[in-house]
Amino acid sequence: MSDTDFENDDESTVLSVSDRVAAEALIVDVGAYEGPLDLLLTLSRTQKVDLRQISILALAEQYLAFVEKAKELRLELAADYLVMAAWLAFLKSRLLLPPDPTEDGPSGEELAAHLAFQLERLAAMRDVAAKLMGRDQLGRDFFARGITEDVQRVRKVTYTATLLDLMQGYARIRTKDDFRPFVMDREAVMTMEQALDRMRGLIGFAGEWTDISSYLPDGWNMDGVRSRSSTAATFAATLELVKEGKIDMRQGDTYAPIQIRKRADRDGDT
Amino acid sequence: MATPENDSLFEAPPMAEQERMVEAILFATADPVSIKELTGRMPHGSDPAEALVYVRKKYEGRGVQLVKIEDAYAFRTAPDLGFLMQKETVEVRKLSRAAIETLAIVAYHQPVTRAEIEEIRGVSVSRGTIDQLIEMEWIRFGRRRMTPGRPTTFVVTQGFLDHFALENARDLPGLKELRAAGLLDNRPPPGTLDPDAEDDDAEDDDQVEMFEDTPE
Amino acid sequence: MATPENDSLFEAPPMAEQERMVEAILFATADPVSIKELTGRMPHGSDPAEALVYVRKKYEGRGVQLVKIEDAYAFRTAPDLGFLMQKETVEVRKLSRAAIETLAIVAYHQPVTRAEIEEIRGVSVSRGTIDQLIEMEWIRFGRRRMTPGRPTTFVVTQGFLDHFALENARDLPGLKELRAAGLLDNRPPPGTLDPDAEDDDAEDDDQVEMFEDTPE
Repeated sequence: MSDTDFENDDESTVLSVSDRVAAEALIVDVGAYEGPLDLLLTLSRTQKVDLRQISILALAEQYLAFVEKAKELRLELAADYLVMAAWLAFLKSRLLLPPDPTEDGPSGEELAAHLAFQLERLAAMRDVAAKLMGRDQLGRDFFARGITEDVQRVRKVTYTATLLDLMQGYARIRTKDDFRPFVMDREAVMTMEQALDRMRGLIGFAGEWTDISSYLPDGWNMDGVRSRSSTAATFAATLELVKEGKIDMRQGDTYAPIQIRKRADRDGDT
Repeated sequence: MATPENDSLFEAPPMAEQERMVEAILFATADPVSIKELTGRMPHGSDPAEALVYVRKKYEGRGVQLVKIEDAYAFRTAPDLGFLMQKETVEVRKLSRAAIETLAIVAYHQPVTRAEIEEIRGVSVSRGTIDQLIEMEWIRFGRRRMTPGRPTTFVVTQGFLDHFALENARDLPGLKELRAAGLLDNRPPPGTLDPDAEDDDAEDDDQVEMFEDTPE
Repeated sequence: MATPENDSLFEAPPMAEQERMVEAILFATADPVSIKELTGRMPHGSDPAEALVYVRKKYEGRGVQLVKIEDAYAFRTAPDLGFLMQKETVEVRKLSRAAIETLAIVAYHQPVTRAEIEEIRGVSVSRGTIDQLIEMEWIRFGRRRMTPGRPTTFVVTQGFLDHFALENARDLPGLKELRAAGLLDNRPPPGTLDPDAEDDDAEDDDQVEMFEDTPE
């Protein structure tokens, strides 16, 4: 029905015929269009008028003719194109029918005005894009310095510390001192080597039989762990010295004190 | 001559000397140098902004000119002598039509979201196009829009302005005319802004806010 | 504007124009340019050698100079402005642990010899650490000790006291205060240890405590 109305419009009929021809010419390279808006803009050029005066109705007709033709030729059209076709068909009916007061939503004129705005805006963007690319360009029309000097980055490092850092640092050192026995391992253990060293120094003065316990170093004979360790080490050291022939040792009875004395080598009694 | 360490002990160098310094610093680099950086590199108390006025005057009409890009300065050869420089011409990667249009839309509508670019072009913007422009350092991410989804926006860079010999984005060709014609307005499709037509008030508010965000 | 193709049909450009051309070419070219090359690039009939004389004169005493390198020419920044080609960035770093400990020992034990510092720290003190602290002007040489070898001592400086907002080094908190502040281990000194606690478990606990205590 709307179609009949449309055909009756003189101006539109004329456009319609020429548009069909144009559409056929355009149809060859659908792929060249960047979507329906691009195609609509191209179609609008055939109206040869300022985009502000463009007949959206005629444009819709052209577009629908284009889609019709594409279908006839069995060309694959992207979904976008079909969506636009449906929307333009709707717009066309709105433009042709008298406004229905019961229907809400924008009027056909408003929708048409917006489409005209979109087309004009896209055309304007293309226009300024071309202007932009036509400007003098760096590296093509004007040039930057060819010999550049690197700016040397001189990094100046300043060091800082807070009072807390300082105190913690000091605390760390003091803590380490307190802790040293643990780090050094066993403060309560005397090795045989330590005992031997000690005995060798002392043995020269031991002419008489002396209790072995008197050879324990100061401070090592009270504490249980220390006295056990030093007794064992000293005993082992005396055995070593006996083996070397440096001392004699004796024990009067089981569990009796062990006594040692310097061996009177050669000149003494056997 | 004053060395950097003890500058602060002395007066700022005479203006003629400051001119020499500005000249040297700008000659040494290909990229624009900001006033701030000039100040940082010149002796204490220098006034590079003033020195630049004299330098610019000195180079007027010469083969090399002082150009301003936003708040930065650089020397560039005079555009009318480009023909001498065929040897230096760098082959700029040929941009697709989509890339050129996208670039123009970002420049004229910035800050602009991807959705707005798509709305203007009527087609979706491929990732590659945006990536290419970012890689060329002609566009970059701007602030996020304070609208649902907080979409990122795109803006053009100083490199873009430098490339197209623009002092700032306000100097874009035809910008005033476009604005006067209302073509830079973010005009929503009819119906979407009518509060009575929308049942979701909250969504509506955001919509309004977004369009108030129209770029300068 | 003259295009290269039809130059030969015209007179050579005026000398002022040739100067501009030389200026632009030397500015934009990445390498020094020989007279031969200039002749090849400039319009027919040009005399770059003469233009170079004027250009050189124009830049005399400026921030940028025309220099001749073998048989080629280039612009170079004036040698006396080389210091501008440095960009100083100041980086603030934390003092190393060795330096802090050494500094702390000097502060708490001053005047103190290097041997004493080493004894307290339990490790040798590198020359660099002492030098660094002297350079920062936080420690300085004190009097020599009247002991064999007359070793130098170190003391802290006024600068040190200023930095740490101390009136004098005696204001530094003592060990007791450090301990009260939780900065020192609360472990009693060796020898006062409870013998029963000295089994493996206790040792393990201490070990753990020590590592947890590691300040940083």
